[in-house]
Amino acid sequence: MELLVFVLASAMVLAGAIGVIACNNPVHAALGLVLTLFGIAVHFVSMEAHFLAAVQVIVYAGAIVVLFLFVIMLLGVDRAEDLSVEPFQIQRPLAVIVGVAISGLVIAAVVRGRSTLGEQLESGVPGDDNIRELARSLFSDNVFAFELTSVLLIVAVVGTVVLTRRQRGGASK
Amino acid sequence: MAIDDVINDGLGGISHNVITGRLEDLVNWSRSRSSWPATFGLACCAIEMMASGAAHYDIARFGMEVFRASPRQADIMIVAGRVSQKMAPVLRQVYDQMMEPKWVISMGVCASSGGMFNNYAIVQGVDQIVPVDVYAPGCPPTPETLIHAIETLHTKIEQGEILRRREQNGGGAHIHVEEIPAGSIPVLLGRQADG
Amino acid sequence: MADSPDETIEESSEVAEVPEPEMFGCPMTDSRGQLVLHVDRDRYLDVAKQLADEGYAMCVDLTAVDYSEHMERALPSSATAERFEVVVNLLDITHRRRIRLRVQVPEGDAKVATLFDLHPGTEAMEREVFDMFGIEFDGHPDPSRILMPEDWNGYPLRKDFQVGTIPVQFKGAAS
Amino acid sequence: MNILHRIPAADPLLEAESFWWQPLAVIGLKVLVVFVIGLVGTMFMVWFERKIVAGMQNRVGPNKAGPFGLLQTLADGTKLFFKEDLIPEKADPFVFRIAPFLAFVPAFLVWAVIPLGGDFTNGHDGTVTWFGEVTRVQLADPPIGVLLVLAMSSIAVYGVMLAGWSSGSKYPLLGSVRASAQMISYEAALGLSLAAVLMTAGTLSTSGIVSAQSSITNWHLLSTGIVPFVVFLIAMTAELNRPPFDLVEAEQELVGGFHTEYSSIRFALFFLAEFMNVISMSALLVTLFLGGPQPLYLGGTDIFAVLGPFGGTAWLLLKVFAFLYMYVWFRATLPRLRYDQLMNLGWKVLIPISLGWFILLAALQVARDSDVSGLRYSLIVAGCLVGIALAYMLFQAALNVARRNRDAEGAAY
Amino acid sequence: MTPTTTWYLVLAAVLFGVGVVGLMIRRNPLVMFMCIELMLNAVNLSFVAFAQAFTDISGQTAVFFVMVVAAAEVVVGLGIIIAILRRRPGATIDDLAELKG
Amino acid sequence: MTLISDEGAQELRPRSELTASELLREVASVLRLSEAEAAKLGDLPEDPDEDQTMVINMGPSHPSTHGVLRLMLELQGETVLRCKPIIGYLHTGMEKTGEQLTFMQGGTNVTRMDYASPLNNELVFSMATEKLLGIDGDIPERAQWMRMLLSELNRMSSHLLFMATNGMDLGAVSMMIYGWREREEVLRFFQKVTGLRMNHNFVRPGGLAADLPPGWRDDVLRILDMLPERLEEYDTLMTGQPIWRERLQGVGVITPSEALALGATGPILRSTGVEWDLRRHDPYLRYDEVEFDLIVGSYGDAFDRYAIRLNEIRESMRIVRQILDLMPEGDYRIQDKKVTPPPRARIDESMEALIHHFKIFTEGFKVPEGEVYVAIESPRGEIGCYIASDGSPTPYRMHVRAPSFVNIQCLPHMMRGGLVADAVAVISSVDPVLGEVDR
Repeated sequence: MELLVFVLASAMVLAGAIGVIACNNPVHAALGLVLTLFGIAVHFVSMEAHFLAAVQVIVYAGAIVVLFLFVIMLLGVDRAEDLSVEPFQIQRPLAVIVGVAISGLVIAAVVRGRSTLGEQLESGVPGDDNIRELARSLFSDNVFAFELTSVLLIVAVVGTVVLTRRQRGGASK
Repeated sequence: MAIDDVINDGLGGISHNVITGRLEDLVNWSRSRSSWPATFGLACCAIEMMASGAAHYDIARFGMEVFRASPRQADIMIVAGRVSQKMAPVLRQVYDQMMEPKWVISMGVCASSGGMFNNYAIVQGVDQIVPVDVYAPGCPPTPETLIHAIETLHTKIEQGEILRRREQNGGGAHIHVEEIPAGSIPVLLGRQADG
Repeated sequence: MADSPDETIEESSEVAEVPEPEMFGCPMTDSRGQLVLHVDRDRYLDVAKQLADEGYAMCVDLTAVDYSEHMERALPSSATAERFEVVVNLLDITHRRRIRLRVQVPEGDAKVATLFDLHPGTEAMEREVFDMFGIEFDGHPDPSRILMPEDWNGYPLRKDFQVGTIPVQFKGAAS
Repeated sequence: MNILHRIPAADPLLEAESFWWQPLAVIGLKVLVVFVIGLVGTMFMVWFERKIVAGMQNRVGPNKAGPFGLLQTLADGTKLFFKEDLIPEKADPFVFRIAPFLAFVPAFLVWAVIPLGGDFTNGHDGTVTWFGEVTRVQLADPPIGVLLVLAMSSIAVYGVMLAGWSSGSKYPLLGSVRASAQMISYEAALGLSLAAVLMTAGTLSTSGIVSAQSSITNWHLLSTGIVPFVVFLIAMTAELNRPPFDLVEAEQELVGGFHTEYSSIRFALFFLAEFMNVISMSALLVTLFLGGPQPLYLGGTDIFAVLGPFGGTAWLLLKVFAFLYMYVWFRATLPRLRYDQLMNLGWKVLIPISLGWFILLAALQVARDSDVSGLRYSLIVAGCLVGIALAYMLFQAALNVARRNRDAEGAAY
Repeated sequence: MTPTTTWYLVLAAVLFGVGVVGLMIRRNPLVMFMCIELMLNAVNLSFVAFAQAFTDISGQTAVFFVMVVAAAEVVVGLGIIIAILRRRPGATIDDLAELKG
Repeated sequence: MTLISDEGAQELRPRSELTASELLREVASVLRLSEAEAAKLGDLPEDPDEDQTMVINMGPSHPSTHGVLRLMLELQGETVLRCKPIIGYLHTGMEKTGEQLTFMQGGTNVTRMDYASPLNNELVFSMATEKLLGIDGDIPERAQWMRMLLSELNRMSSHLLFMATNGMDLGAVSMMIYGWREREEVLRFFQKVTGLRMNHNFVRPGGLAADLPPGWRDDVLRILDMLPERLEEYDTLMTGQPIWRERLQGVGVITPSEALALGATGPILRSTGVEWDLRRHDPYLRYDEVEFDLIVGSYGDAFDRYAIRLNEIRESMRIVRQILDLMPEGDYRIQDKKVTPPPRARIDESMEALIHHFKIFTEGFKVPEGEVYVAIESPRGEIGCYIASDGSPTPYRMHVRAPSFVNIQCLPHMMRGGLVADAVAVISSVDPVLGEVDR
């Protein structure tokens, strides 16, 4: 059962990821991203990070990707990008090599060091308690970081508003 | 309403019970009970068409108050009023945008035959452009007349007769309308003796 | 431009004759109690402007008549009967009076100055006249057909345009 | 050994010692029943709306399909099912096909976490015993139940958005941009008013929330001070694209909005999803604020007690029904808001109000938790109110400045 | 056979690699952004896996922060993209050199 | 759903195809401003930003364009930058057909123009014919009062129709039904009097087609008793409703000078504060003998136009009540052998009457040469009829000055800078009837 969930979710994650990098159309790529995000949310659930799973869906799928789609529609850049034309011949094979190399390195490290992880996942803190504990961690140990992120968000919002503000009445500017 | 009526009404036209009834009957029944008209009003008749949706006549009884603005979701096009030469291509386009199965009611004499406007501007009968299933007479037809036309159409739909005939003669969306290139018609050379 | 206001004005039988009527130098007649000003094509805009200053600030109606089958109509002698006539109805809201301008437009050169700059509300009416009679309006900002399809042949309200049934000019609709 | 064991409290069934066919059968049965009831309820809702609107307009409403027109929706559905289906030439075929399901599935999934009944009286935790198994009258009770609903409603945006985009024509695109902007804006107000409930209840699980509302004074409608309820109601109406917020499908403006190009069964799915959402969100509202299946004691007695284990269900239905009627009422009477008014209402009214109220409630909660005396308690309240008032004035001032700037620039038109 | 932490970490590594590849081969700025999201998610996944393995909630806390930062980043990034694409429709990432000022 | 019916130069052209001066000129034409005034707007042509604007078609088959009006809107986001109405989709050639029909038959032609207030159309045509015949002073009293009664009732039914469609366009679906419900009551009375619900051809040169049926007074009283209470309902449902006000107030504003320059009449002109109603300022029939108030707005916005129409229903009811009191006995048509067919009863008795009857309905009556323009106040504004006669039984030229045709020119003005939703409210508040726009 767990195996089944893991395999299915991993398939979702990887299929979505491949979709993101292989789809011509940005909208399809965004849909691929949603698939990946869902797969990861499933993984979160099976690792008992329920709250994070929900937040993953709400924030990532519900807000970030919607924002992506919004921008795509707003700008009308939804025409397909021609993937067959590549200005730098070497770039693509190189990219694949680098990607595989990075993955390989990390995998190797993980496999080598797996003994420290312990083979069996322990049953974590269940249910509501997980959320409570997360909250405690957020609002006690990391409260400064938490406040900083809120400042960051505000700065980001203000910055974006300034960036995208349309200059009306060219005479004054 | 007696309770018997309610019970007997049941599935309306379907005489079989649920188990032995044919699927085709059910489909025809549903098509006749739920035929959504397209919002396509042209002239005077459109006013009467809307009036037939209002409190006194209420075509909602036939499940028809769902006037669909998008032709994709509409089943019946009620051509309500005179069709001008300028409107004709638009009308045909709306018809083409409707999905099969679709039906056309030509409402009023102007739509049916040009009516009293036998002149340059009006298409003499909308059946030159789209295949018409039911003609409603009158100028404009009263809501009662329109409801009668609708009921007539419903009966025809329920019998499946129209669709069968269309299949035979390739009617419906497959009907071909001859295209007359604009500009090739000698319209202004001299005046005919009898106007 | 009315050179001889003294001449008798032919009028239809029932209307009482108005002695030497004239306004801004244009012959003026009375049609069933309504003021009619017969304006020369060249002075048309000018007179309309003067009338607007007089208070006739609103142009209620602008239309035309094709008199090709009724050339012998009653006109003041100073006006030459032409095939087309542009008819403009002006209204003075403050003094509650109306006046009508009739402008003769020859068939060969069916052109009139536009009233658009004076009365923007004539935009659609002038287009309609152009559409129906083929009379062009000089300086009109958007001289295109308004009621008939763009590729229509002929001007329907001309008398030589037959009324009768015409086959559907069906252009086909791309979907 | 089973992953289901690791989803604690999702359903007491899953913690049973012998996990064999009985729990599975009960789960399967529940899924089936909820699905069927959901579908039938939706069909009933469509009929209900058409009949009630007709009644309010002095009309009769559907009465030819089946007794009292009850089968009208069936006829509509069957007809749509057998209608020609078309994917427009300019459409993006893949997305066009998938969009209706993206709208439909989340609408159904919300049902999974709504407590549909059960015994919550006298401090019971809402479990019932069926076929010898202890279970809840609820498909699943994850610890993050309410968040799941939020997640689903944020997924529902995709259906609308992608439908409009993939149709490849202008009106649907306009409709879908409107829809997604609207749904995203109101999500914030929805979440904030929800937070007030969560804070009062102290749990995210829906059954927990219901348990917390043991008597009418504990109903979150009252215990959170009505404001979150009102905000939630408005935000929910907007989220559902129901009148007076039905800009998305404003026929008079955008023909059919995002589903203009849809026909046949795909359109039916959108149609179903809309009504399904109305019912499920009403159920959520009842769960959050009106005690869900909790009975209302009239003169000390629970009038549905005779129904035994289904008494709670009867109460839930009754409460949901009231809201369904309210929605129909809205549709029949209210004119539609304009797009910018809708946005103003969401961003400049609802979000500040729900945020301010949330802060107030939080302060009160803290005060209560730390057992402060009456004087300090009222000082805290006063301080909060002053703070909120100041923030509100600042906000208004900012709005005024913005308006003045806009007026100055507005000459650009 | 049940999945262990290693499995999750391997999956995260692969996902990260895919993100890297995408970032390098795609030229549409929006899609590149998505690839960055992929990489961030890979990291999130490993964080949660570690949190699970060591029964320490700080891993999940970190994920929470990553999400917030990702949201902020997307907002600003998309803002920049909008500003640029408005002036130069159809710009690819190579044209973004104009940011150099 | 995108409409592909190419009308060439009649359409709004995309900015990319226009040079700045062309755009200016086009703006001038579309906005119906003189070019000099348009130049003052200045900023418009400078801001082409082609990729940020989108041209959409509203109509001719669109639920809120009141028939077959087609609007091309250039949008930036949801803001309307430019708008151009394209009409003619209902062009019926009525003016041409009018030249073929005798003066006797003409009524049946003109009545189909403004199908929301057919009796006013017949009335203006009949009055123009009477003026040409020179019998406009001899119309019997009762006929005049009857004409007023019908005209006012028709005004009520037309404004009720407006209430319905206006409500519908703004999303108040029930209002739609309520408006029709009340209108239906008025139509019943018409049906009783004229035999038809619409397109009556009841008002004819020389009088009316028939006398009022027995019991008409009770029927009218029933309507008058029923309506006030229903109008109060409208007030609750719409006038006092905050969303309704939000949607209409300040939308589609037009100033008095603009309205006058564009030739707008009726509720549009009155909404700007200009007192101009032909019933008061150029009285015809017996309007100078009844008391009624002119309803005048002050902001020139859509709400004013709504309120004016609502209150005009009340004023019409007031007029109708006075008509009930003042209605004299007498003949309902002029006894002039030339224009009046003999009564039905005499046809059975007298051969001459039969011949007379036959001739009047086949050949018609000859109308002396001349030309007149007669205008009355229809629910939409000044409806005028210009008839030129060459002395034959058919008009040589029959032209109707349709209020909607002129009023519709205000649309681009009113919509500019508004939202798409406002566009709908604006169209609705102008209340055009496409039958009379396109004729």
